[in-house]
Amino acid sequence: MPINDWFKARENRKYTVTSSASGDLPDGVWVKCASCKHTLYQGDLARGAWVCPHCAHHFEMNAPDRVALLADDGSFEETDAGLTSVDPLRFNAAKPYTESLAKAREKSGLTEAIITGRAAIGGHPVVLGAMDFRFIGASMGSAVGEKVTRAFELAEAEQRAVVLVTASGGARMQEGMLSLMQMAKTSAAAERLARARLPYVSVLANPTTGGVTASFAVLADVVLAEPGALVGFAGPRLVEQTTRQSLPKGFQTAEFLMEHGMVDAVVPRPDLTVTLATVLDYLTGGCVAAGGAS
Amino acid sequence: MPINDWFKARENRKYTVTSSASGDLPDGVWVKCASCKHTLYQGDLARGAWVCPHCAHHFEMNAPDRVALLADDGSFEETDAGLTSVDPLRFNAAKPYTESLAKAREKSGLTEAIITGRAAIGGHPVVLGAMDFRFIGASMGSAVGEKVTRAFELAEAEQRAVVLVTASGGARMQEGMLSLMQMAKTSAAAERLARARLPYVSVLANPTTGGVTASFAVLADVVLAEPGALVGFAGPRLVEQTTRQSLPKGFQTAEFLMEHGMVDAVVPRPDLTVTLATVLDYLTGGCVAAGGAS
Amino acid sequence: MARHVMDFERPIIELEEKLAELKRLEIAGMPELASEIEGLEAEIERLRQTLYAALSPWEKVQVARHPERPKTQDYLEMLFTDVVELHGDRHHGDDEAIVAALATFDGRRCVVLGHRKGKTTKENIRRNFGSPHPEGFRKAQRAMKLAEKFGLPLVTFLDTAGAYPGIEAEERGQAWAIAECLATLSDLAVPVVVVGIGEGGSGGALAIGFGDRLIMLENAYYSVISPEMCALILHKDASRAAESASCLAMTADDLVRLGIADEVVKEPLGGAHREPEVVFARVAEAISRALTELCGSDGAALAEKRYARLRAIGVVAEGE
Amino acid sequence: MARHVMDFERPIIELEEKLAELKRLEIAGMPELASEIEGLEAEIERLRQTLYAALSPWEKVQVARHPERPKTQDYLEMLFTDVVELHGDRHHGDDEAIVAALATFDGRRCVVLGHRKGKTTKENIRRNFGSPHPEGFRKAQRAMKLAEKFGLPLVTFLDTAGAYPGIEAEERGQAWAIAECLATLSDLAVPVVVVGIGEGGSGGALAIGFGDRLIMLENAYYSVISPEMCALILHKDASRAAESASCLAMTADDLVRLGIADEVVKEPLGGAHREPEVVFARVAEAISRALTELCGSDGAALAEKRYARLRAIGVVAEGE
Ligand SMILES: [Zn+2]
Ligand SMILES: [Zn+2]
Repeated sequence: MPINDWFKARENRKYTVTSSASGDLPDGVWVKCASCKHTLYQGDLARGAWVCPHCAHHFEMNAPDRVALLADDGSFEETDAGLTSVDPLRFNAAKPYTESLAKAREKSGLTEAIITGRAAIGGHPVVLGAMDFRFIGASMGSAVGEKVTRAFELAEAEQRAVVLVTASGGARMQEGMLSLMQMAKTSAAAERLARARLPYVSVLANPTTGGVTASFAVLADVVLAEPGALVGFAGPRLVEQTTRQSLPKGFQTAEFLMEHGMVDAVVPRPDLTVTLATVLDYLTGGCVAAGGAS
Repeated sequence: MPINDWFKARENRKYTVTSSASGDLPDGVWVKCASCKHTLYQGDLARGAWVCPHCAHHFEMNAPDRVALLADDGSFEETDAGLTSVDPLRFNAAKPYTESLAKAREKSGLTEAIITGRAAIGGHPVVLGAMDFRFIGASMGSAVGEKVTRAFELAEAEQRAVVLVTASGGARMQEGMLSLMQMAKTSAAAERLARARLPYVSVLANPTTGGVTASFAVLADVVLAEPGALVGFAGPRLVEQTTRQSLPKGFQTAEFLMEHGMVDAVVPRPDLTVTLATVLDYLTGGCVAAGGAS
Repeated sequence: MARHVMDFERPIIELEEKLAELKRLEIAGMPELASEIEGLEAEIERLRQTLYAALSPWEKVQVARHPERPKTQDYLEMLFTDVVELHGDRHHGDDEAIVAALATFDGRRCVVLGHRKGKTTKENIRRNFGSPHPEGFRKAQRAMKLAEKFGLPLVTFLDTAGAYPGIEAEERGQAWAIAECLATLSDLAVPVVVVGIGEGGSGGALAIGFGDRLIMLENAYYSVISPEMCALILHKDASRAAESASCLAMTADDLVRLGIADEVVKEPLGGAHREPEVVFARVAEAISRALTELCGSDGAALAEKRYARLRAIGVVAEGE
Repeated sequence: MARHVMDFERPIIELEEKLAELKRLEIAGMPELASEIEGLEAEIERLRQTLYAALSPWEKVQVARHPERPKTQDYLEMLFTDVVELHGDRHHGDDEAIVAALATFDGRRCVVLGHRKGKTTKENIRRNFGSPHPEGFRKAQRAMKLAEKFGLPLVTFLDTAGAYPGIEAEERGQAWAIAECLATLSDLAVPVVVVGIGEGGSGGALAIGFGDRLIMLENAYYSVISPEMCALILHKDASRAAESASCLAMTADDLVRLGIADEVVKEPLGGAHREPEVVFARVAEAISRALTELCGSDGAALAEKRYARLRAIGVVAEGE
């Protein structure tokens, strides 16, 4: 499923400032928590990993903040920073794709919807990736697919673990079938890392839907999710329209998915870094020479 | 789960003659079909693979008849015929186990609840096994477990496929934990055959419950079941008593299980031999050198 | 025969109806109509050439969705023998929207997968109009692994509007089921031949929709999103689907151009449903060629090549 | 403290109550009771030795089921650190009757599995009194594979009356889920240490209940069938469970004798619930020894040895 629901996702976002991204907010700006309605000083929020101190609502985080939160100090070394989307289909419906790209770059200060790089988490060498919803709903086109694929390949080459924080409206329709095929490509890369018995941990952040959920995001050895994150294949609006049923309470939240057996744990953001480090301790701390044939 | 339900299974049996076994019935005896109530000439029934010509009800079949039905003419060569149960626990509640064994042997003319041997099916070399419900409800004790395990090992040694026709009330409680452990032992043997990429096809006949279902019976590459066969873990009476709910229509029938995704196909007995032969054609007819790592 | 009429062929149908009427009148005693009839027939033929021979992407989508178009089960029946259907995902149910079978193609033992639409309303309800639930994908994954275990080539037929976006589908992990199919398929150590026969709707098609060869029927489509949904998102107006269809590069020819599909099987003028036998023969020939080329290879090499093939898909710029 | 009283310990409890009364009277001003109190205390101690030191199999079952008996979660908490619970089967749900976790034992990274009963009624309802559904076994199987993939030893704790015999459990393939656990566990290329801490009910226990070492608590049982069910089948009378318990060879000592269990961990007089700390220490010591012995081996060798071990279980005659 494509990004047909980032409208919905946008509605679900619980901040009220135009841009969600922490990086965008000059110190001194006030933000209203959409969950508890408290007005918060954005500087405090940023220092608190964008979790509301009153109700623990998890604001979305942009990719640079994510990297800063998770990577050991000074350990991050970006890879493929210059790899960007082009416009292979000369897509021009409603507005030219090139224009969307330019706008996304300007708005986010990023070259694409994902940042990847070498890093350490709790001392473990990893390849770390974080998606950024500000960049065309963090939809997956050729560039995102290529960067994710290279992240897996780099990890295999350097015997690192992979940690990916996802957030995405799905496939990037402006690249048509090239975009859909990135689902297969990234899944193939994840599968090869698995065969090499290297650890892969994913963190599903709000919102992760469509082609990203239905490919590399859920193929991790351990799948974590952030509290309240919307995670699914089809977005809630489409499900509602298709089935003409009202959705169950908490439908497609991280907690709902855990109850349905889909994620290993829902981890509050203040615990995320240490949880990742601990999980990596395990997945790299086996005492037995790999001998299974599976 | 042990043979706690062969009472129930016995009730479910749809013939009215004391002994179900075709071999027991002298030619000239009449049998009443419990499904359509037609009175049938047993000689006709036996020639028709024990399927009611009026309503297609599948009577139970004993192990020798099963072998005769499935193995290519003259191909069957029994293995481990002399392997029998002993009474390791000196089990003596209600009636001594040794007495049950003696009676079962006398009644069935068999040494144990399963016959195994080399055979050909549609020209394919197989190890064929058939269980016989007359023998203490075809419960699995050490001897059944050992014969099943040897069947898998023989197949691996001689590069044969395995075909097993199951019918069982479960584990043989008179052998206590030795009997429960046969579930692990037979499953381990099935797993080793799978690793050797040799085909295993099972046929679930009425009734297959308890420890046999929950071990080797369902670990086949292709799981077939006979129409109307009762197949499950816990027997229906236990489920009813535990849950105090009335059971859904057709609960635990082969058809019910297929609907719930558990068996590959429900195959009427007249088609069984050719279906097995065809499936074996496939599982031995690949064009590509095995290369996968799974 | 109440043939389903697609919007864009309405002018032809109208002329055909007029022609039929003229013919009735002629037979009824108006032989003077003969030349008019002849003229009309020529006109119809010209119109047909004009309309059918240059279908727009959106018109192709109509053809791909034509209810009389040959379906997975037709290919299974016409091209294969000794079919043994394998049911169920061993976890939850048997999804009739996807068929899995052991089937023999020209003496070659295969595993076949395909989206299965119904031919009647009743069938379509049972098969959810060919839109799978997670158990369908899990059945498919099981069949893939069986194929790999026993060295059987996999042939798949794509014909779905997409994976079903329902409540239960989400509850049972639609995304997880699709992702696991993708991972399994990507590394499967047997030949995988994919045939796009009708609709190729997004992740639901992709789950069984890539491999070592992708053969597309001329009017089949394969798209990241349905044109309607794309129009809804871009223009807030689903009726502008025709525009979206043109933008999405979703036709068979587009896919070849993008390096995703390997070949296009020509359809009879007007679509596969007009002369299904011709289509069966051509598809058989294409599958045969693909299997012959692939079946000699060793499994690991096939998987390696498949990865290289996937790896090359995508267009990016590399700055710095 | 409203301690749960088992039938067979009622005589002790009665004397203890009498003793308490005498002590109250003594304090209240009847010092002449001192010698009687002393005598009663000695009698209680003698009775305790007699009753507790030679429990019948059926009495052991009572102890194994004692609501205050230490449970899987207690061992997880007391013996392990850095616990990260892993939820869900990735298909249907998260069965609270089985816990799966990454956990560290004395610096050693492990995967832990265990049946999880509740301590309160509310907990017990959520955890279905420790009787798993198929999703519990599938979660367990997933955890086993994770352990194997990353070379982590597996430690499991058995405490279940059995797999749940319910309608939905059957619909979701209870037998299939258990069988797949058995197959996976049998060939798992990492050390597997099993600890029987309470009830070991049939297939539901076995699914996570065999490996390279089986450590049984003195009063834990492990049985092919519950004594009650066995009595119901044999005598049509569940109340004759004590007789069945004696026939089924289900105690820790029986299991060692039969070559199924490796060692018995002694419990404090009266049962593990009387001095849990002592039990934790002894179990820790046994696990530690087992892991130390096993963790040097290579995975394939472990699986091979495990097969040989299983292969040897069973007693048959070989005639002809
Ligand atoms: Zn708040
Ligand atoms: Zn009948």
